[in-house]
Amino acid sequence: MIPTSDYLLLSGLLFTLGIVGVLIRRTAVLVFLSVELMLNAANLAMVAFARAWGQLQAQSAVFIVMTLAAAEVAIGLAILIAIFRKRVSTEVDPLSEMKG
Amino acid sequence: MILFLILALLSLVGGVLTIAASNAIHAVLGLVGTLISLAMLYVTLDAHFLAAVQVIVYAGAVMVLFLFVVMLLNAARPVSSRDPIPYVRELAVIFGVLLAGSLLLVLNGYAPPRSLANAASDLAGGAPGPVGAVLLSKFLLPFEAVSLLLLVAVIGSVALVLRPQVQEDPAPEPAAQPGRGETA
Amino acid sequence: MLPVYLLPLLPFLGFLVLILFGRRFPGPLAGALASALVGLAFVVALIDFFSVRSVPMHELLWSWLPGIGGKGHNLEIGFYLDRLSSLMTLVVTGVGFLIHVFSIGYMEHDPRFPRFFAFLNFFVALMLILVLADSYPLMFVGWEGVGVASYLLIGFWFEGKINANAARKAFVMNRIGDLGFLLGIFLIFRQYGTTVLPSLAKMPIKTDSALELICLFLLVGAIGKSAQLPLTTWLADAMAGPTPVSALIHAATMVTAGVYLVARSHFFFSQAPVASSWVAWVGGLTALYGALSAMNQYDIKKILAYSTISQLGYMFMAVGVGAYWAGMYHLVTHAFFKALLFLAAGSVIHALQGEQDTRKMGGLAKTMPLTGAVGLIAVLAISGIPPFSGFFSKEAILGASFAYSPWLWAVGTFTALLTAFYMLRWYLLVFSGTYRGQAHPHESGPVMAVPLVALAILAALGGVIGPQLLGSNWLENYLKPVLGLPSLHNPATTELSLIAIAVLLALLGFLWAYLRYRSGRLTDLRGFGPISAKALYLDDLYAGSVASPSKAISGALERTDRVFGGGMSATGEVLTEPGRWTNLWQSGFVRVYALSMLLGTLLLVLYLAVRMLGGSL
Amino acid sequence: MISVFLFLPLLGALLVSLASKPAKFPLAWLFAAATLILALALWVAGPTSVSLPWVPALGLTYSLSMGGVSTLLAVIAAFMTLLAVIYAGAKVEGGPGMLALVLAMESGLLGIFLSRDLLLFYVFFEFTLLPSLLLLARFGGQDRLRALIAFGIYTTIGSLFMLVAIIALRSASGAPTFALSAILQATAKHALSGTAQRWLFLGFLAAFAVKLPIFPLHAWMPDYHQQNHPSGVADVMGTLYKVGGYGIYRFALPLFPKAAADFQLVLMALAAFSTLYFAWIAFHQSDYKRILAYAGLSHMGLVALGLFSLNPVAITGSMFLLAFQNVYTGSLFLAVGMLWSRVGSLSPDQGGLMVDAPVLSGLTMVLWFGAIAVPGLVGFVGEFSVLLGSYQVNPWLAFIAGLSIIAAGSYALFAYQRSFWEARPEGRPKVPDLGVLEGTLLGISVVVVGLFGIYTQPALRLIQPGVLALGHLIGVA
Repeated sequence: MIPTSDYLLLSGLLFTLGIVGVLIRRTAVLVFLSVELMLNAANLAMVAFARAWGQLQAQSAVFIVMTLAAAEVAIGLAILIAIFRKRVSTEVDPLSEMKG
Repeated sequence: MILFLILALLSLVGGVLTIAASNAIHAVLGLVGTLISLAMLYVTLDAHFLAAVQVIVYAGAVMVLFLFVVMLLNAARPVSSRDPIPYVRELAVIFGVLLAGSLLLVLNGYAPPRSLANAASDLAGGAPGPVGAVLLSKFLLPFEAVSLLLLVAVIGSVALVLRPQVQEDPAPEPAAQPGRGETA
Repeated sequence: MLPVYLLPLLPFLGFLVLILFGRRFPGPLAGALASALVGLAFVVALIDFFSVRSVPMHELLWSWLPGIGGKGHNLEIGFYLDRLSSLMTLVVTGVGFLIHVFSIGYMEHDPRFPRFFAFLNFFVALMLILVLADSYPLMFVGWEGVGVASYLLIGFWFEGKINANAARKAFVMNRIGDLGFLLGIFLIFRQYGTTVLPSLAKMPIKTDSALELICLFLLVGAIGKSAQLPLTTWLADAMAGPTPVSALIHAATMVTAGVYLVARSHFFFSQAPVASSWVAWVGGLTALYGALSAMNQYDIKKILAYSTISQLGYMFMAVGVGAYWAGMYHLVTHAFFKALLFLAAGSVIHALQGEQDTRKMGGLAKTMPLTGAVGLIAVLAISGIPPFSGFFSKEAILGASFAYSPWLWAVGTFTALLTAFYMLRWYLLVFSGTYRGQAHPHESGPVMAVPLVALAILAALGGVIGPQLLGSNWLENYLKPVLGLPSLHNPATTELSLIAIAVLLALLGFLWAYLRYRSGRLTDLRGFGPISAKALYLDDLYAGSVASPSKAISGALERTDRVFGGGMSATGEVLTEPGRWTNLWQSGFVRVYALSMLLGTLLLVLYLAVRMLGGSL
Repeated sequence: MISVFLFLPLLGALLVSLASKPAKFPLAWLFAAATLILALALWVAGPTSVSLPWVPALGLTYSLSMGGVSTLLAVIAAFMTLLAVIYAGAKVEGGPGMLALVLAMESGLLGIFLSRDLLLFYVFFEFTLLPSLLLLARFGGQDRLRALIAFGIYTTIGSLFMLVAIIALRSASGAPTFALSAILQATAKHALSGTAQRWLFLGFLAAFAVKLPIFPLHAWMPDYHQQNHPSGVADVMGTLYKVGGYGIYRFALPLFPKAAADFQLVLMALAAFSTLYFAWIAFHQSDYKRILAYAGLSHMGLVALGLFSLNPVAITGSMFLLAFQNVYTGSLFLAVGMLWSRVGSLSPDQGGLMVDAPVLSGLTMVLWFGAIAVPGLVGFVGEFSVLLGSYQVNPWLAFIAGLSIIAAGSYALFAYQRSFWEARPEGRPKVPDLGVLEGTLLGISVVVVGLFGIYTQPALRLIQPGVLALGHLIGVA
């Protein structure tokens, strides 16, 4: 039996990779990719806890998170396309009109 | 145990590939690799139904969508050289390493509240039946909400992407207005 | 027995009617109404005067000031008529009535005729409140009220900047005195728990330093109101007001309020020897100062103003030495002849269309015989020539001051000499010699002549009420139950010699003045002249030492306040500086936000790790 | 009934802001009059109070009570607002715009005077700040922004200290709710320790010192009044908003009697100094609004002196002065506004207006005499009692404060003389005298100034019971 802490370690690492990816990448799509990675890291941790607590709620929660992720990706990419049509480039930095 | 290590290694390599690959396609493929290794990990965690869903929904549909968009926006082009904000990349790496280190410290001390032995029996192998039962009993409201969300997502993406055709005005303006400019 | 509150009420009604509906009173009607009301008040005063012989009347109206009415409950507004205040009411209303009638003629072609009489009535009403008040705070209402009335009346012709300044100066200087009076009231309340006069009079007065302080405070108040040293310069400038005003306020009634206050608080002053000596000496010195500055004045009214200051000094001497009845006696006679002098000057000014400089007068006795004659009677009265009223009252004062301290008597008698000199000089400059001015003087009309004659009779026979010679004089016994007997009497022989010396000096003064100004020659007094003309430079001293520095300080305070205000807002700016730093952070780049998110999570987890580490170490 | 009275002006403000331009004035006028009538009815009806739990979790109660000093201040606030509304609506161009804000502010003020719950008081204390800031912002002079910031900062920072003190007070005293009565009972059972009382007292004092205003925290006020709309309407409300004195009387003194006693001498010295200091500066001002501002400051110094002296007569006097100071200072602001509408400038150097406009100059003169405490008018009763009471406590400080009446006499008459007396310079146009409306406005306030100067019974009957109760609390008979 693999101890839950190992799974958590893996999820933590993946999460860190994801977040660093978000910061390093400068094109919107790839930023999205890293966000997906972070999301999956979180799912892994959830499932590991499901096993640790022996209850199925975590797993159904993960299921819902996945559907959520799918919806999010759909919308995200649609926005990207709309922006692309206006700006040609998909870079993240110029998009700063919403400054406080 | 070995299986866990191989899968963990595979997912980490996929992750690094996602964030570091210069070519966008490699990045997406890296992520697909990670996803599949995660699916296998779900199996070791007695979450068979989830593993299946992961593979079908996530690795399959979402990643394909990504590939499609990457192709469409030819995001593979290298980005303009200069990074407008100083030190972001370096800072990000440093913070990443620090975060990883502290997570290691914090998480390896985690002792599960119950022994893992009888976990498999309670989870009933994560089969679709029991998961579905829990989903539709305790998680009924989120379930409905998510379905609504999906509906909204679909309509939203269609509306966003749809190219606006110019329709003529339903009620013609009275001619009396002199010098009205062409409408927006 | 008519209710006492009628006295102040009648003139006050006149004031209200005339100030609100003044325009509806054409021609002299307004003056007639005002004089009628004051006359009515005089009648009421007369009736009450005869009925109050035995028991004083004390009417309470309604509660007014919180907490100081004795034993914790509120002070009631009340009027207290006893022998002393009824005497004063007679003087105020009587002389007031005559002056009202006179000013009908004097002010007849003034555009704001009704307003003048409104203010005059207002003054009489407040003076009566002052006199009839049963408690010090109510007296203070009258006290400042007459200050306001004098402000309004001095500045009646407000177009002139001098008049306006004079009015303001009078008011501010009065206020200085009023502050002293206020502090006196506070100390009285602190020592005796009440400020109601009748109950204070019955209380046992403990003679201690607080009592001395009370009397000194009251003295400061009296000095402010009666223009004694050092607050005396405002009275000379107050001549900027119309002459009837000077006659009524600055001769007969308001300025005597100080004397009345001291007489009224005789139960304090009689127990406070140090303060009384202060009063006596302030009176003496002011008398001297007044006489000296009157000697070389050329403005017809200024001479009379300084002479008023001097005569007031006499009254203060009297009440200072303890002879309160003598003080009141001189107050009454002075009211008669000084009002007469001012009204005579008024009719002269009226005849010469506003000319006030004696250098452009002279020889008016021929063209204005009545005013001339009346003026002569007044001069004889004020100089203390027997059988006129001035002689008797001045004798009473000099006699009492002699018993008190010969030095004081010496100052008083020397001043009597000067008085005789400058009064005869006044008469000669105005009435004898040849006419030096351009206007063509004519005798004033009956409306002005009648009051002149009436006052002349009073000035001449006024002395009858308290002559020293005929044994027990009526006034002293009349006031005895209220004011008590003066402690000191000198034997008859010294009394007679004092009288002889005084009369001799008065005649000497006349001779000196006659020799210098017989033919109407205008010769300045060598050497001493300019000093006297400038009233011993007291005015400039004040201007230099009080007025301009206070303006400068006020300017300096203004600047410090602005700097202080600026300082406060500077601290405001300092606070906003770090604010500007933080908004660099909100630069709008998405990735910067992400970075800060990462930083946040990192700190959290780091904290957990450190705690974990700490725990396990 | 009280809540209706309290929120009536707010309702009015709402409707007026929505109403069409011509309809604004009659509506506002109606509401202001209704509020005044209600105020008078409540005065006649005698003290009433209401107390309902509002947010039980927080211990916040909706408790109001109308009695004693609050009634007096509420009636005067309603009265002055009615005058301001009528003047603004009828005579001031751009006036209708102010009406909504004026009514909102009136509601806030009534809230301050009636609330008996500390947090509720704080809510109203802050709420009233908004309309006055808006009035200043929309109708102010050129550099009103600086005045606005200063006013805003001073008030908010001050009241933040008070908020902290309120919360600390409740926890320290262990009272179940924030209601004043509850806290008083709690502190009655076991009094707070000396140091706690001192700190909490200072907390409250911070807010009230700003609103008093007293020496160190007064810098905002002269600019506030100078930059406000020259018609004086906003200043009338500004004078009403000087609620520091009331706050000390109602909250600070009863809650922290020992601390008040400890700080008595220091605060009295500060108050006496500021009385004289401001009166002296007022002499030097060259703008009527600033003269009135500094005069107001000097009066407030006297109110503070009366309050801090803890002497029953002085406290009665200071409450009397605080209440009626609103009447004559407020009316003077209106009178200055009328002068400005005729002459176009606020500087006193006009010269000879008495000739053309005798009614205006006459009424202004009576108001000025009321302001410099000429006896027989309302100003004197307050000042006399304050000086008398504080003299019993400390003669020297009373003397210093007394000097201010001399300074008051000189600056008031100096300003009055330069504008209404002296000769009218030739070039100046003829100045029209007061209209019927303006005349009645000033006339009514002159009547009040005169009447209550002599017949003080109604006002004293309101103030003295409260002061008696306060006296027992402070242990001074």
